[in-house]
Amino acid sequence: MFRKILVANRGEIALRVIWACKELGIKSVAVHSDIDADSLHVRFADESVCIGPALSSQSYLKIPAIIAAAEISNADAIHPGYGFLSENPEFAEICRACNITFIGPSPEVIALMGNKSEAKKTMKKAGVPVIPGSDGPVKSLDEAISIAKDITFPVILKASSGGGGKGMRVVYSENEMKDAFNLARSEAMASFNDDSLYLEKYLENPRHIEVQILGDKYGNIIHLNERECSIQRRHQKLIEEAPSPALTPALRKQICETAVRGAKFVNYQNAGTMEFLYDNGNFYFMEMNTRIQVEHPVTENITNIDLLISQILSACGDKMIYKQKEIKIVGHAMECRINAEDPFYFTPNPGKITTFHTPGGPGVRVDTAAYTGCVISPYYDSLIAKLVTRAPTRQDCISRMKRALESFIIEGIKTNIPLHLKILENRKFKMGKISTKFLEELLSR
Amino acid sequence: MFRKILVANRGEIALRVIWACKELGIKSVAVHSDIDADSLHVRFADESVCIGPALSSQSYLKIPAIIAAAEISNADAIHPGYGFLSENPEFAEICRACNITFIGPSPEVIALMGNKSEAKKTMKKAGVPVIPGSDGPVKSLDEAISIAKDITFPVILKASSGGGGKGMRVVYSENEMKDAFNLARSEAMASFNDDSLYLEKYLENPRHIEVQILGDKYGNIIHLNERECSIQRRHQKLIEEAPSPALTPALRKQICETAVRGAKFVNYQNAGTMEFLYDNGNFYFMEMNTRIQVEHPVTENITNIDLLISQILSACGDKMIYKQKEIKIVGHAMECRINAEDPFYFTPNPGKITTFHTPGGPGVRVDTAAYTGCVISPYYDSLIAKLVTRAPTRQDCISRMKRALESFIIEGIKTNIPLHLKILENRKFKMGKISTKFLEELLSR
Amino acid sequence: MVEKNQNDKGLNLDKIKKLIEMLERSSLEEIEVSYKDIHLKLKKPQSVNPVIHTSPVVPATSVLERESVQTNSEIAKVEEKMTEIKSTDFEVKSPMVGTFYRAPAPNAEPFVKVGDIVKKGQTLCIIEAMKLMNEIESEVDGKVLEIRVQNAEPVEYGETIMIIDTGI
Amino acid sequence: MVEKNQNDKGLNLDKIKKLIEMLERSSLEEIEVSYKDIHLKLKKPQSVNPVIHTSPVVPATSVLERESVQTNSEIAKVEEKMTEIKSTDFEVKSPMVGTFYRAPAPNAEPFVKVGDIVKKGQTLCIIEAMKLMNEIESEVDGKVLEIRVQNAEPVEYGETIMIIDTGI
Repeated sequence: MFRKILVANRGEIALRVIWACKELGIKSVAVHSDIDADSLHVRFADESVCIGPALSSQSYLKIPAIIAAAEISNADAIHPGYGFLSENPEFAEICRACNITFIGPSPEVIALMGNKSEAKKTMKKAGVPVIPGSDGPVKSLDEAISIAKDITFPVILKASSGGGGKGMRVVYSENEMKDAFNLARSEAMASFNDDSLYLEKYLENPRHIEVQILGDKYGNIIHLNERECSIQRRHQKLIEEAPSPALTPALRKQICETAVRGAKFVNYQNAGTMEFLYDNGNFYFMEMNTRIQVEHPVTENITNIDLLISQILSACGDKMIYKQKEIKIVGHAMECRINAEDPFYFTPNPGKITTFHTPGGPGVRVDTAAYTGCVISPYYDSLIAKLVTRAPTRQDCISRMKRALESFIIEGIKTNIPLHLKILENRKFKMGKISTKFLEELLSR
Repeated sequence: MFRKILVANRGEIALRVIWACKELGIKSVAVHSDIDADSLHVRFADESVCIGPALSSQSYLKIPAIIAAAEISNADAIHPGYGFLSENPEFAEICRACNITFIGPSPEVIALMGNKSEAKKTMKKAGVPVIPGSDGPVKSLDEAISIAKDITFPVILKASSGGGGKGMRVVYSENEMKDAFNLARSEAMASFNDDSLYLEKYLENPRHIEVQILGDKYGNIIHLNERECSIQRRHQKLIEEAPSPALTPALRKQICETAVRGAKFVNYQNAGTMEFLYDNGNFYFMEMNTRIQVEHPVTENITNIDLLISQILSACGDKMIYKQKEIKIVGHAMECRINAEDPFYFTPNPGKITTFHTPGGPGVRVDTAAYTGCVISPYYDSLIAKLVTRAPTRQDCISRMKRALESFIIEGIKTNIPLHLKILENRKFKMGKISTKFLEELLSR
Repeated sequence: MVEKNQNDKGLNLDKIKKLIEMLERSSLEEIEVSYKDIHLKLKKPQSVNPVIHTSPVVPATSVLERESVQTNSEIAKVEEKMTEIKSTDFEVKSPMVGTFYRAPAPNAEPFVKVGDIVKKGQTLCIIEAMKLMNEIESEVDGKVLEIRVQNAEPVEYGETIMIIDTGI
Repeated sequence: MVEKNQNDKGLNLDKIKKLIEMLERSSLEEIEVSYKDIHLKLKKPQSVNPVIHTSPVVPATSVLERESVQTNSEIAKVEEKMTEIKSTDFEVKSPMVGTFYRAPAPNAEPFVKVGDIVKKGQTLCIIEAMKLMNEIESEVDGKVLEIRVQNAEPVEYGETIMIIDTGI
């Protein structure tokens, strides 16, 4: 077992890792930027190291600072959380070179799955359905037009190294292709320093369904069922739930087993997520996230399996203790991401939280690093809390989420709680008739 | 379904009832004393009525004030919570006369089970094992001595109308009986205005095991398994857990089925708890609580059944939706009662809470009405929060509780968190080797 | 709270240093802070300037901010009114929860009207609770200045139902 | 530096020393700190000589009592030092996390010692991070007044490693 784990992250996920360490009896080391000195992850970790100034590039993203912090504190493992360095193969590689266990898959798998067009190719080989489209990057505008005609419009252009919606363009006809291609290419270049694009069939009303994967170092890979994350805005998820209201048991089995097949093909280790677009009984591999996800509590709630503890044990070399057939879904779970932002204009709203009262009672979980008096800094992501509910049915779960949102008091800054309440009261949402377009449509009304 | 429920209580249980109302879409009315005007139950209820001054006897215990509040707010039901008027048969009777549904069993059952010696007699008739002792009140010192000799010393004297340890005396020999009898009698008179005492065999190392009962209006009664509440001080429970580490599946079945038999005998309706003393494979009925208990979340956690919602639906006349054989225990749950008191001297420590940060993360539930800036008043009970954890095993549940206690920040007042941590780290506790004497022994060391 | 195993980020030396700087720059005389089991008091030499008190170091934010905002405007309202009202005004507060009635029967004359002169012990109104009619008597001599509650409306414990001017 | 867990959270000698420095440098009159069962009060008289009280409040058997007894002599030393310090002191802060080295090699002479005169651009120490030796150069001209970190000890970003008097 590890003696000491350095948590290379901040905010709620850093706390989440610290809880897991405490429950396993492992010491934890928090790293922090100077403005995060009063953060809860610093307070609750056994040790802490200030690694740089507020700017992420000078602190949470600075590999030498984090490795040095691990060295001076004698940490034998690093948990990267999500975001920051969590999917950086170079970081995982350096950890390995420094004899520090990176809690996640191997650098090779991170690199392979981190390149979206390569990942797609690989999954195709593994027999995982992918969206019809270019086989890897499209070399020219002409090639883009020819493939688009082949798979029929609309199509979507995406940056090979992309994420977060940057470098994406939906193209409905041949006429639009030229402008879209050039725009997407320059966005990709500006954002990722890589202008290569790929192209695929654009689904009009897809659902975002993802499968949680868990693997050990001995080739044992299981899935912990799916999550549906269709409620999103510009590819930023807002509400996630499990199980997906769209899937029949047969489809669930099919999509989850397909995900396991894909993960086995790349000899996946540790926790990861296979993201699919689902439309009308068909599902297509989109990408794989080679890390813990923000929405992992949803899966923890329906399976009663602690994913962070599983990650640590797996990285430590423990053999998988779960058998696929023993994984049971209990009830329904849902997560609302509470962001410090204007609920309808989405402008970030950093500032000091003057009152912070979290909801309690049955079936309510809150993952947060915020507290009364803390300052939400403009330097980092606007997620301030994850509110997660569980209940026997989806309907009960929504009622519980509603009352929890209504009794979550955050004063001093604006949050998106009013937006969540609006979504929860929507008739289509209540019926489970959602797609990745849901929020856009709700907001345009 | 009820349109509006008046919550005749304060603190965390009032909030708990309000959560259930919200999830069922029922309006709620909070009642409060003047010093509770800023309480969360007042804030989160749909309506509120100030019913009197701080003193409970002039507010939360004042029946006319509560009935008047229900009348002016047009509430069609009253939930009494625990404590205050929850086990007052007169109050339940007046509710009925005023055509307001009392959410609980009938006044007759409350009266019958509220008298401890009558309850014991009745349960004996129902075939529920009771502790050997007097058949009802003992009339004289001589009778007390004669019965004590018969069932062998040590014996315990208890007030017939008693509770909370008042009017109780353990007697180890005939010589001690006279003083003990007189003292217990005057204590009983002073505390309950009723000096009748009963007597029973005193168990040296008993465990407190209780069974959660749920009944509808049509004679359907099920149990939701047991809770063990052996960690107590002067009959005040401190830590409760489920399932009990003492019971084998066969014993669990036996004790739970016996409890159901007892409840059926008195035609019990709504939620209630049969309390037993358990010693070495034998269990004896102690008393029945005809209301929701403080520790109900422990049962909610292992069964995934919402007891407050069940209470409301049952009072409303809904038929039981659960079948006994479908009730499954999932994992292990534990509750620590966080009190505003000195952790080792147990002196109440009311005052202003300057910082209140509740723990979160997987498997952690907090039921509380406290918040940063609130004032814990000396007028009421010192319970400020219930911290409840769930995990796959008892060991994991303890680890989780420990990290949750360590990350529960309450400043401005003293709490018993250090005592909880001390208990959790005790070797005997970890092994489940506990009895109602555990805490006394731990503290005397 | 429990001594946690983690490093205490409470009142470390850096913070004390900053507090000293703050005190020096301010016109205050003294800073006193309690944090968990730490108590810190910083004091400047006696000065001639008037003593200024700023009590809560930690912002005493109430969960009920919205309500306190309302309260402020309510206070403003009350204050405005108060300027008209003399210190001799007596607030009749409801001694119980119930329904307020101005008259003994639906068609009867009200017990009192605004402008009436009332004597101590005179019935002002009835509050019904649990079918019981409770007559509320005046505790003072004076003139009825205001009746705050409408007939047949509910009243809470402690709610002001009338104002009587005792300064006439 | 990595925060050590447990046990060193009390009011140890170093902390008392630093508190005294702070009081000395400030215009304040008094500092009072309570931590667990230790109560410390530092007070400047109207005159020149500081009067220092260090006394454990509750159990006289406290482990820290012995330390506070020793404190007086330590304080005397500190006082001497403190009188020399001017507002022209420059704090050298670590620009990175790593391990602090005073010399270029284990047996070499340290780059600087207390009392040395340094020039802007002169190497003061090395901070090692990921096997890289980063030379830290002085940003000012001055005299080395204090070296806060022991050789081969870890330092955090922003931690003060030396104090240079630029007022010479």
